[in-house]
This record gives sequence, structure tokens and C-alpha cells, in this order.
Amino acid sequence: MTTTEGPQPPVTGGARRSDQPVFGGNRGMGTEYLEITGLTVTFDGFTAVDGVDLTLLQGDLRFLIGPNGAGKTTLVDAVTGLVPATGSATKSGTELIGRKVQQIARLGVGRTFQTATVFERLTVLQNLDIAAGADRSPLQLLRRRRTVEPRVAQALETIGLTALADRQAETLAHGQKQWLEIGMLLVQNADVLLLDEPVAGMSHEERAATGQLLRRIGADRTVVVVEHDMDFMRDFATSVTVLHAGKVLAEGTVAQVQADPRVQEVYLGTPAMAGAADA
Amino acid sequence: MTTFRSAFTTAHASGSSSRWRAPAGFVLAAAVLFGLAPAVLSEFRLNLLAKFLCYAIVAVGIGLAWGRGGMLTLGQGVFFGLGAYLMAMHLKLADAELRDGPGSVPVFLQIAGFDAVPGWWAPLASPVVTLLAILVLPAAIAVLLGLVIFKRRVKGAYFAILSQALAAAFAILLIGQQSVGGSNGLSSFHSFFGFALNDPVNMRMLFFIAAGTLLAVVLLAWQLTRSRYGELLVAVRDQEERVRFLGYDPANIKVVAYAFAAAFAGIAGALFVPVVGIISPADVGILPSIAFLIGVAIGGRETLLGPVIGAVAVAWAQTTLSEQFPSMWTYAQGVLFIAVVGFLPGGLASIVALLKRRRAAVAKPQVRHATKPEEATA
Amino acid sequence: MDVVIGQLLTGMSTGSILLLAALGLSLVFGQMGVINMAHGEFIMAGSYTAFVTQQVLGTSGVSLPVALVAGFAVGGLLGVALEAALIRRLYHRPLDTLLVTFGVGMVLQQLARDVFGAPAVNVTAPQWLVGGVELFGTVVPKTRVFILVLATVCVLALTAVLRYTAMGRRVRAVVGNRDLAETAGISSRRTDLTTFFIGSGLAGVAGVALTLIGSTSPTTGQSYVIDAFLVVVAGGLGQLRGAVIAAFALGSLQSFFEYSTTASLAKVGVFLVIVVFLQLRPQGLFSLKTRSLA
Amino acid sequence: GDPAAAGATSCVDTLGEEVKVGSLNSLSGTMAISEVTVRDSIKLAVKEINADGGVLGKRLRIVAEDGASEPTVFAEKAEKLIRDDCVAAVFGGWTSASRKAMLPVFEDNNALLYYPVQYEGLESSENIFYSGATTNQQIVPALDYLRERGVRSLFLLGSDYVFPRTANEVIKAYAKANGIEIKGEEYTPLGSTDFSTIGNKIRKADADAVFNTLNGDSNVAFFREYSNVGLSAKDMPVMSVSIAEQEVGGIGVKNIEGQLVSWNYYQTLDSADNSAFVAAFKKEYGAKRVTSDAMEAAYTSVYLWKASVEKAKSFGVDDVRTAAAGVSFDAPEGTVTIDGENNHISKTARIGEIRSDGLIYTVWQSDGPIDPDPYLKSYDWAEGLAR
Amino acid sequence: MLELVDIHTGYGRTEVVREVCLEVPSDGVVAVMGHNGAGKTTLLRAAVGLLNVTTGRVLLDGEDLTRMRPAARVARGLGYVPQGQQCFGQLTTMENLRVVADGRRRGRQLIAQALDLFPALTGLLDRRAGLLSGGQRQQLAIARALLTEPRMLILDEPTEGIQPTVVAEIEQTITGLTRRGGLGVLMVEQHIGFALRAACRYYVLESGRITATGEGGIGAERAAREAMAI
Ligand SMILES: Nc1ncnc2c1ncn2[C@@H]1O[C@H](COP(=O)(O)OP(=O)(O)OP(=O)(O)O)[C@@H](O)[C@H]1O
Ligand SMILES: Nc1ncnc2c1ncn2[C@@H]1O[C@H](COP(=O)(O)OP(=O)(O)OP(=O)(O)O)[C@@H](O)[C@H]1O
Ligand SMILES: NC(N)=O
Ligand SMILES: [Mg+2]
Ligand SMILES: [Mg+2]
Repeated sequence: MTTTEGPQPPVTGGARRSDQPVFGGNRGMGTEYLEITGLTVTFDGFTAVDGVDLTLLQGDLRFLIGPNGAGKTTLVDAVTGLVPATGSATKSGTELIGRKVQQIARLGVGRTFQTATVFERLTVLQNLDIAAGADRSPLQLLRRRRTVEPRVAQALETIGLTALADRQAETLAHGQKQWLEIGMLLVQNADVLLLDEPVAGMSHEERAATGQLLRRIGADRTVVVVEHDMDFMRDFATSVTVLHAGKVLAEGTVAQVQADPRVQEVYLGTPAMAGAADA
Repeated sequence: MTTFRSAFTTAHASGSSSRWRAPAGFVLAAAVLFGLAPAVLSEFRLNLLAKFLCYAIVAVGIGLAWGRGGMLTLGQGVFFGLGAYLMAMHLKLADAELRDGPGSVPVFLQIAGFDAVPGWWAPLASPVVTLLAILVLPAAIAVLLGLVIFKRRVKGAYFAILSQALAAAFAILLIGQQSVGGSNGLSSFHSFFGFALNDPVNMRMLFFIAAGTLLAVVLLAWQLTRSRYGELLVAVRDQEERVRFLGYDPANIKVVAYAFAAAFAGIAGALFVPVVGIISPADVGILPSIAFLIGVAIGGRETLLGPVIGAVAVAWAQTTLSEQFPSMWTYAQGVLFIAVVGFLPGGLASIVALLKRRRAAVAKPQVRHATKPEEATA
Repeated sequence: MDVVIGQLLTGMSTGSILLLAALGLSLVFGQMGVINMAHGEFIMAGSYTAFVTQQVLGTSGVSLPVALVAGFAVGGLLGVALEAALIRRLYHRPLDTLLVTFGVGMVLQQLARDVFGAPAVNVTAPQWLVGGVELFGTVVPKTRVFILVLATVCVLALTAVLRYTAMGRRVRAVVGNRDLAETAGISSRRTDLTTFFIGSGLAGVAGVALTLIGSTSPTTGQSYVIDAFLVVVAGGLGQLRGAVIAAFALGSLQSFFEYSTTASLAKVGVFLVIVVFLQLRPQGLFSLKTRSLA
Repeated sequence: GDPAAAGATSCVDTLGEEVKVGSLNSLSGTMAISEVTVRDSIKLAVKEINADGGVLGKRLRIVAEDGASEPTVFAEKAEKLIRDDCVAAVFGGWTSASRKAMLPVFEDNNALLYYPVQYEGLESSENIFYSGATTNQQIVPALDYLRERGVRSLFLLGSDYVFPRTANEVIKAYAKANGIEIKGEEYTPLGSTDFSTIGNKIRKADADAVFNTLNGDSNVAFFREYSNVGLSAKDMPVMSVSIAEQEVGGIGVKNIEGQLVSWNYYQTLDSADNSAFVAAFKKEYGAKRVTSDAMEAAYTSVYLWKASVEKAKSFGVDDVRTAAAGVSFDAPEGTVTIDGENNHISKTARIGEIRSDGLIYTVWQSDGPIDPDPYLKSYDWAEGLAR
Repeated sequence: MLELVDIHTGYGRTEVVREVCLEVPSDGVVAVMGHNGAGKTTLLRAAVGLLNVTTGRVLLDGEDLTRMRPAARVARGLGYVPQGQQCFGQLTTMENLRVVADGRRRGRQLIAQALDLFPALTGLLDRRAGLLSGGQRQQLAIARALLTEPRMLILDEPTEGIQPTVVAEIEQTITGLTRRGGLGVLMVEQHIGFALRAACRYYVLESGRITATGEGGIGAERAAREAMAI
């Protein structure tokens, strides 16, 4: 099992095709991207997300970090239509804000939840098959699932749940459910993925495995990962955005962000402390 | 692997055991209905069975909407009533036409003080229009209602209670309408699309129609539940909001099941009228609507034939039990509800499933390996 | 004008009756999510308690107060029995409670028929509630005024309990997440029992009060339960203030509809209004959001 | 009905010692309250008949069925009684809905039903004998009486179902012809218990009297509201046609004392036949029990059937039907006679007043039995009511 | 001291935890580690009584808790923080605390202590817990557990979803409380660094069985990693 790798060397203006996510994306503005400008979410008086600007390019494995309550999940909620927001979030030019949840999903924006949510009473296979089917015609829907679609089989392999394909999801462990959720994103073939703490509750090795997986996925998709696990971030992030009190506090490569004293102050803690906490 | 599936979702899961259960049961049912029953039952009992089959048709729909879709509809009486009244009104007009020529006004209407057939049910003079209306109207109304309700994410208890209120309102409304017989409802039909209803041969034919319809409806429901749609429906039942993030609109998914349930109920109602010979508000209100549920709950709400068997069994029990000790029946009914729903939510079907699992468990104890997490960690 | 006032008073009165019938539900259904269809029969039990009390104490003035207490106890105990015997195993399947309790209702109703006989029995109102009082030119029966007062008292008491007592917090905690409550040291068993006792007790009280205006027969209560549920639904689950407002709104609606059309149409009208209303506010008048998808 | 129809072959077995008769009443559900009492008096009659030699020397055996307060069940059970049990006649039914549900069954199978309840009329069938009052034997006399008492305006209040609505059609026609003003007409859903609005309307309307066709429990709520808002028999009497002896208890005598009802029979009737009937009934079912109109009509209907059979000297449905015309019987309510025209019976109309003992006392009665006229043909004001 | 003796448990007929024996001293931290799906949560649920054991016993300072309902165990001094930031969503942050503190002497005091342990919560007292962020909920959950004045605290991935600075604080708190004595901690923690620094002993759980154990402390990390890597 490959584990720790050094931080990615920043490859600026990476317009070349690359099978690895890199800082600034490996495709440039040419293809899929998610652009957020002036995004604001207010809950009766309290502003959780406060005029956030973000540009996320394809092939960039972006980590979104920040203190508890900084607004990370809310940001994801807003982009996926779960909570009403002002400002704009466009995916390759199409406005997302104001659309219904299911419409946004159909536009290829997928997400996972901070506490894994899958269809407990269905089997792993059925979970994936449903995720794969949003674009099926009514007629297809009314027909029976005879074979396992290749992309579903593929996904099962990728998330390593092939052996548990016929297990009921409710019997999965926390971490297994999170993999299943990622799998659902894969078959859903969303090209913008927003993952809210995808490795919470995983052991170190599993984190590594998941990280590799994200990297593979991230190569030709736009992936945003919300995380608090700094080792994990160091190992896999190609770029990082730090949110604080609803605002963007810092943005850049892992190194840049880690060096930022404000980030250390509100989030990482003093280098000593952080170092200790991540030994 | 079957071992991991709880009895609730087996019916549509692709386990070999369940793959054959449904067709086998289906063939058996067909044999009983078309072979055994007509042979052994007296003319009267056969007609009784026909009535039960009507209930069974409603039950299949409820099994779909409630068992699979989680929509506890306490208002199926409305759709049952729609189908029934449509049919009844047609038969009334037809009878009048037979008696004294086209366009003539049924006697009960004259008595109620109408000198002409109310415009809104004149079209029902045509058999074709009637049949179409029976097939389309309940479903259409269900779609409208469903969209209105589900789009706004009214669900669970809210939906249940709304649907119940609906049934109540519908019954009250009917009672007020002298043009459809008020509280007396519509009765004394003499012919059914030209066939004399007091001719035993025709009553027998009615039985076969009912039986055929039931089988058709069951087949349809079977296809629905084992289709992808069926899985989706369960997903919506358990995690409606999550489904949105996969790009589906749960409302549309639910509405389909609801519409089918309504259509089934409507068809059942339409058959009920010639079989029983009367439809009155007493058959569409809150109590009958809930009575429909008993059979479904007992048979097993999430299985295919469970509701059918349950509905017939309950209706049969009612007729025979209430003959001996009427007040006992009320107790029996109540206790059935309590016992089955409270202690055996899977219904009788779950007992079967349980036994199956027992056997499976002894058969292959090594299934446990499936839980080995390492396998999972690729 | 006096028509308006008259109907307004009628609406208030009808509303207070609805409220009284719905109050227990707003606790058991609204807070605990248990759809107790036997609520109507608990009301009925309250009514018969009043009847029995009167058989014992005679038609003296004291029998009503005594009956109110007794009714609360009887209703409460029935509720406790129901919770311990059945509901306890159903908290994770709320819709099923509807069917089970419906069965319980059937049994209780038939039981009443066999014990007290099918024909309605008569509970005589105490002397001090006979006749009516003149209000703005319309006569309002004292009995209805009494019910209005009773309802108000019950609401205030219940609000106080839920809002300001530890018990209230416990109830809401247990309802929110049973396992978590247990592991936080809150005995969900005891809390559930208490909640059910109070909720069902209120049904009993309602039953006693209803003997003042309606008949006392095995089907008493059946006629109230659906309206009561509609009140809770329209008010928003777990929202006492919602239930209060909804009750009086529906009461007035009913009475004005009824005045301008007929009683039957009024009933239908009210149902339709509620359906439409839930379109505008699917979660009822008031509701608590959380971020969890469920 | 057409007796030639296939189902018509009656299977009544008259060879044995016994002949079976059916008793079909709701023993469960909402109507059980009323119909159980009817069942009791049918049993009483059969017991008496068997005690003195049965019918044509054969003992009667009752096959009892439960109508469960559901029209469809009535239809189903009726068919069972006729087809499976081969009964010679069926006694029972209460609501018009149940009767209408059974009618085709009896016609198609050419069997006999004896229906013992006052009803809205406008019906007659070769296979049904109506031993309860039709409108001209209950509603019309009540109106005549009120008119005599100087009532010039009425408020009509009824439960929302067929009987009250039809009854009120009759009343309105009568009122039109006799210069009585209808100040209001209200219907409440069966079982409704909130009469405050109705109360307001009635007081506003301020009619001379209220004509009440409410059914069952609604009466309780209504009369309480009525007395609580300070209305009473003095200033605005209420004439009821669905309240009999056994309902009075539930309403509470205090609330209804002095109010009027219209029936053909009361327990307090002073005649040898009635005293015997009441005594026998109380002996059989306990001194607390009261007798009422429908019960008496049911009791009477059994004897009318017996008389018809004996006149025909046959249990055959057709024979009995033809023999029935003109058959009469000295019933507790006085002598009644079957009208061959419409299979109803002639009955004496009686207006009663409810007294403090909870019983009803006759305050007026028609001179002699009134011939049944279900379609009100003989009243020209009823012209156009029934075409 | 908490003793888990030969615990077997699972769901339905699926045995998920087998033959687990472990002890937690009344003044030390014990860490349980393992891949996900190993059965860690299941084991803890059995320890607090949310899951019945098929065989085995749960002893707290010698007293047998095996047949008690969770509430009773908590009353006996067992505290529990479940996995996944669980809170009473409909109650405000303050109510979440009070509902536990209610009826305890020193209730107010306890709440005060909990709050200066998690200052982030003080600003959120009137917000319904259901609206809190994941990490805020997790902090609330730990605070709530401390309010039950436990002698033995059971934590299921306490630092999951919590920002590094706060993780450090939690670590200090836990070690602090235990060192001071009177509190033992049994915790499932994926954050090996943290786990081992805090723990005096660690156990590795593999598909429901304990496959390795050893002394805690920073030095143990390599050994532990190897034990888990198999
Ligand atoms: N519906 C809501 N109403 C009120 N406040 C809310 C609501 N949803 C979120 N908040 C508040 O908004 C802030 C941001 O929450 P959010 O979940 O986005 O934080 P986060 O960055 O995901 O934190 P964590 O890392 O702990 O998950 C929090 O203070 C939370 O309490
Ligand atoms: N409700 C359940 N029914 C059946 N099996 C279950 C259930 N919950 C968990 N399991 C199974 O039990 C095993 C252990 O699950 P558990 O949650 O204890 O793992 P864990 O070690 O806590 O994993 P994680 O670190 O991801 O939380 C897993 O294989 C899981 O599939
Ligand atoms: N026949 C009646 N009263 O319905
Ligand atoms: Mg978050
Ligand atoms: Mg776990």
C-alpha cells in the first residue's frame, strides 16, 4: 500500500494533458470548471458564507479547509442547491444558484455528505445502479436490471466493495458507506465532485487508498475535498483554500497555505503544535 | 448472501430464492382462480369470491404505494368510489335505455326530482367513454393530487392524514348528492353491457373477468417492483432527500406508484358494482379505506402476492366469522391489526422468508466471510 | 354584524373543542411522532368516566370536577398501557403506529359497546352550567364558555411543562434520538411513559368536557379524532402555538362556512382549505428545520 | 323483478318439521344500536308463534345474519339467506340504503322481505312488504297536527341522507299548498355534534316550530344546544320523526321534555294487545327495556307473514304474495291491513309528547288507520313530487 | 476500571465482534484501532449497552453492567460519545447541555466547565444543535458526555471532523483528566499519532478479533502501524 508521498510540485499553468491532478488544473479554463463569485448564505441574520469567490479547474484536487463552523459544508450545500444562496456559482458557464437540487445533480455536480448517507435498505449494487440511472428514460426505468452495467462493475472494483455487492447498505461500516458514496458519485459520472470529509473514520492505510482513488478521479474531474486531516491534505492536495468565518482566508499550494501565519493561528495551530498533532 | 437481506426487501432483490417465488405463486394463484374455485364453489360463494377479488385488486395497488413507496394512503376509498360510481352511473343509464328507449331518465333520478340526466354524467351513456373514464380518471386525479402534494414534500404522517381527510370529504360530498343516490347510493342494476345480471352464467363470467383482471394487475405490479423503478421507489421511501442529489425528482417517482394504486382501485370499484349490485357512500369513506389496508398489512405489505392473499383471507374471515359472532368480528379485526402490524410487520410473508433464512443459514454457515472487512479494503 | 360576532363566538367555541381534543395529540403525535388513532377512544373513555362518576356521585355540582380528574387519570393510564404494550416497539416505524392504534381503537370501541351498551348514555351538566350567557347580543351556552376556559388552562399548563421544565427537554431529547438519550443518561422508557400519560390524560379530560355538549356513546371521539389530527398537522408538528392557532382558525372557518353554506359543505370546505394550506406551508404553520436530510 | 329469471327457482324446504325464516339486522357497526332491538322483537314473535303450533303446523327456525351496517353486506347476506339457507321469508333491514341494496336481490330471486322501518316512501316492490310507516302515515299527519296547533312557519333540520331530504321535499310541497312558510332548511353530516351555528340560525329564523329529521346521536347535541340557548317546547316546539322511546334516555329527558314526535306506536298505548306485547317483551328481555315503533312493526310483520301463509295454505312465495292482499292483524298499534296495491300496510298515525318519565304519550291520533300511499298519489299538493 | 470479558456480539445472525477481552484502568487511556468495518463501533456499542452481547460480560469497577440498559450504565459512571457528531437536533446547544445536567447537583457548574473547555460553543448556545456544523456538534457531544460526570469515558472517534487546534485541546483535556485520576478512557481513534500519545495501551481489532496489543506512547507508533498493516 503506497502511503505518504511528498506534496505535489506546483505545475503552474498546466494546460497540458496530464493523468495527475496538478495545481491550477491540468486542462486550464478550456474544459469543465466551477466558478463561484460573491456566494453568500445567510440564516436568519447569521451569515455562514460571506461573499466567497472560488475558481475550481478540472484536474485540480482542491482541498477546502478551515475551522469548525467556517462555512465549508454550507458552501457545498449552497452549490448543490440544498440551501438558498445569493451570488453566483457557474459550472462551465451554467448558473447553478437558484436551481433545484436534482437539476444541479443532472448538470454533473455530485457530492457526498459529512455523515455518510446511502440507501440503507438497498444492496450496495442497487445503490450504485440507482446512482447511475438519473439519465435513464422512463421506459428503461420500467425494465428490469438484468446485467451489472460496466461502469457500475468498474466502480465496485474502484471502491473495493465488489465482495459486498449484495450486502444491504445498512450493514456497512461507517467507512464502507463513505466509499459507497464515492462510488455513487463515480457512476453518476459527475465531473464536479464535492466531498465533505470523505476519509473521516478511516484508518491511515484506508486514507492512503482513498487518496489514491481521489487522485485517479481528480485527473479528469473537478474535485473539492473538505477535510480536517492535515496529513491527508499534505499527501494529496494540489491546491488549498482556507475558509474562515464564511470568508476565504487564504488560497494556494499546501506549502503556501501552511506557511500562512493567519491560517496557523485560526486553524492549524502553532507549527510546534501542528507538527506534534501530525507526527 | 440472502442472509443479509432482511425480509423487507427480498421480493425484488435478485436472490435465486425470490426469483422463483413470485412466478410460482402466480401460476398457483391462476390455477386456483380459474380451475379450483369455479369447480368447488356454489354460485353464491363464487360471486362472493369475485367481490373479494375486487378488494384484492385494491390491495395490490396499496402494496405498491405503501409497501414499496412508503405512501400510507388512507384514502383509496376515493379512487375505488370513483371507478364504482362511474360504472354504476353507466349501468343506470343503460338500464333506463333498455327499459324505455335512448336518453331516458333513470327512475331514481326522477324520484330525486330530476327531469333530465344531469349534463355531467350524460356522456357515461357510452360504454367506451365509461371504460376510458374508469381507466383514466382515478389515475389522472391521483397524478394531480400527487404532484400537488409530493412536489411540496408533504409526506409521511402528513400524507396519511391528508388522504384520510380526503376520503372523509369525498364520502360527505357523495351523501349530499341526490343525483347519485345520496346516502342510498346506486343499486338495482339489471344488465351489464347487455348481459342480464340475474343470469348465473353472466355472474360466472363476471367472476372470470375479476380473476383475469387481478392476475393482470399482479403481473403489472410484479414488473414494476422488479424493475429499476421498483428499486428507485424503495430508495425514495427510505431516503427521499438523498435521491435528489442523484438527479431524480422524488415527487415524480412517487406519483407513478400512487397513480397505479389509484388506477387499480378504480378498476376494482368498477368491477365491484356489477358483482355486488350496489355502491354507496358507505363503501368509500374512512372505514372502508382503512379496511383495505388490513389485508395488505396481514399478507405482507412489501411482497407481491401477500396483499392479495391477505385481502381475500380477511374478507373471507369477516363473512364467515361475522355469521357466527358479529361483535367478535370487530375484536378480531382490531386484534389482527395490532398483532400483525405490531409484531409481524412483514406480514405472513415474513414468516416464509424467516423460515427460508433459517434453512439458508444452516445450509451455508461460511457466509460470514462476506463480512470480512479486509476484502473490502482494496 | 351580530351575525359575525355570533359566528366568531361559535368559531371560538368550536375551536376550543377542537383544541381540547387535539392537545393530547400535539404531544403524542406532534412531539413523539406517534400517530395514535386510539386517541378518539381515549376521549370516549373520558366521556364514560364522566358518566360513571355521575352514577356514583349523582348529578351534584361536584361530579364534574371529580370527573375531570378521574378522566385525566383514566385516559393517562390507558395511554401508559398502550405505550408499554405496543408503541414501545414501534418508535422506529411511526406510520405503523397509526394502524396498530387504529386496531386498539376498534377494540376499545367494541369494548365500550359491550360494557355500556350501544345506545348513547346521558351525562347531565351540573346546575351551574345550565343555560347560557348573553354575549354581544348572542346567547352562548355556559357549557361552551366552560370548555373555552378549560382548553385555555390546559394549553397554558402544557406549554409551561414543555417549555420550562426538565421533563419538557427530556421529552424532546428522547424523541429526537432515543439511543443518544439513553447514553446521555436519560431513561427513554420513563420519559416515553410520562409523555404518553400526559397526552392521553388530556384526551380523557377532553372526553369529560365533551359530555357537556355532545352525546356519550361508543363512537364519541371517533368524530373528533380526524379533525384533531388536522389541527396538529396544520399547526406544525411539535408546535403547541401552531396547534392553538390552527384550532381556532379551523373553528372559525368551519362556523363561517357553515353559516354561509351547509354543515356538510363546511366540512368539505375545511378539508380543502387545509390541503391548499399545506401547499403553502408543507410543514404546517410552524416547523423546526435541521440540516439532516432525513 | 321478473320471476322467470334463472335465479328464481326457490329452494324452500317445506317437507320437514321446520321451516326456516331469515332475520337480517345490523348487529355490529353504527346501526346496531337500533337494529338489535328489531332483532329481539322478531325473535319474540317467532317464539310466540312456535309456542302455539307454528305456521301450517311447522315450527319456525330463525337463521340470523349480521348486516354490519353496510348496504353491501345486507345484499350479500340476503342472497346467502335465500340461496344457501333457503329461508321462506326474510325480516329486517333498517336504513333505506340497506333496503335498496337488498331490493334487487329479492326481486331477482323472487323471495320475500319484510321491512319494518318508517321510510321516505316513493317505492314499492312485489317482493317487499313494508310494515313501517310511509310518508303519508307519519310526516303528513305530523304536519296536519302542527297546522291545527296554529303553526304557520317551519324550520327544517335533518341529517344529511336520503330520508330527511325526501321527507323535507314532501314537507315543502305541503307547506306551499297550506301557506306555511319555510324559514330555513339545514342538513348536518350523520353523527355531527356541533349545533351552535344551527342554533344561531334557528334563533334568527324564529319559526313557529322545528321539524327535526336528525338521526341518532346528533339529536343529543342538538337538543342540549337547543335548551342551553334558552329555547324550549313552549316557544318553539320541535317535531321529531326519528326519536323513539330508546333514544330519549341518551338525550336526557331534561333536554327534550315536552317535545313532540310522530309515530304509529308508543309503549304507552292503552290496549289489550299492546299490554300483552309489552309484558311479553319485558318478560323476555328484562323490565328495563322499552318497546318502540320499529320494534312493534317488526313484531307485527312476522304475524302478517304468518297470516298470509295460512291464507295461502302454502309457503310458496308467489302464493303468499297473492294471498297477502287484504290480510290484517290486530297489532299492538291497533288493527293493520296489507294493501295489495303497494305491499304497505294501513296504520294509525299518532303524535306523541315526551314526558318526564322518558316515555311518550299520545296527544293526538288519526281517526282510524290511514291507507298507505307511498307515492302520495291521493294528495294533489304532492303533484310533481313523484313522477 | 472497565473490563470487557470475552465479548461476542453482532447484528442479527452476523457476529461482528468475537472473543474480545480488554481492560481499561480507572486513570488511563486505552485506544482501539483497526480498519473500518473491523467492529470498533460495534464493540463500543456493546460496552454501553446499545447492543446486547451474545456472550461475555461488561464490568465497571467490579460491578456487572451486562444486563443494564444504557441509561442505568451511564448512571453508574459510564460516559459515551458515539461516532458521527450526534446531537439532539431539535434542542438548542444550551438545552443539549441542560437536558443532561438537569437533576444533577452542580449542574450549572458542570455546564460552565464544559463551556470553557469548548469556548466555540459559547457563541452558539441558542442555536438549535441540528443547525450546528459537524465539528461544532462533535464538540457539543463530548461536552455533553463530560456532564454525566463519568468515571469511565467511551469515545468513538472523538476527533473525527474536528479542526487540528481543537483536536490538540481535546487531547490535552483527556490526558489531563485521566492523569488527575478518577477518569478512565476507552477510545476508538484513527488518528494514530493522537491515539498513541494519549494511550497507555492500544489494541488492534481485525474483523472483530483483537489481533495485537501493546504499550502506548509515541514509541509504539511503528509497532502499531505494522500490527495494523497486515
Ligand atoms: N440552517 C442553519 N441555520 C443557522 N445556522 C446554520 C445553519 N446551517 C449552518 N449554520 C451555521 O453556519 C456555520 C457554518 O456551518 P458549516 O457546517 O458550513 O461549517 P463547516 O465549515 O462545515 O464546519 P465543520 O468543519 O465543523 O463541518 C456554523 O456556525 C453553523 O452553526
Ligand atoms: N446495523 C448493522 N447490521 C448488520 N451489520 C452491521 C451493522 N452495522 C455494522 N455492521 C457490520 O459490522 C461490521 C463492523 O462495523 P463497525 O461499524 O463496528 O465497524 P468500525 O470498526 O466502527 O468501522 P468504522 O471505523 O468505519 O466506523 C462491519 O462489517 C459492518 O458491515
Ligand atoms: N328508513 C330510514 N329511516 O332511513
Ligand atoms: Mg462541515
Ligand atoms: Mg465505527
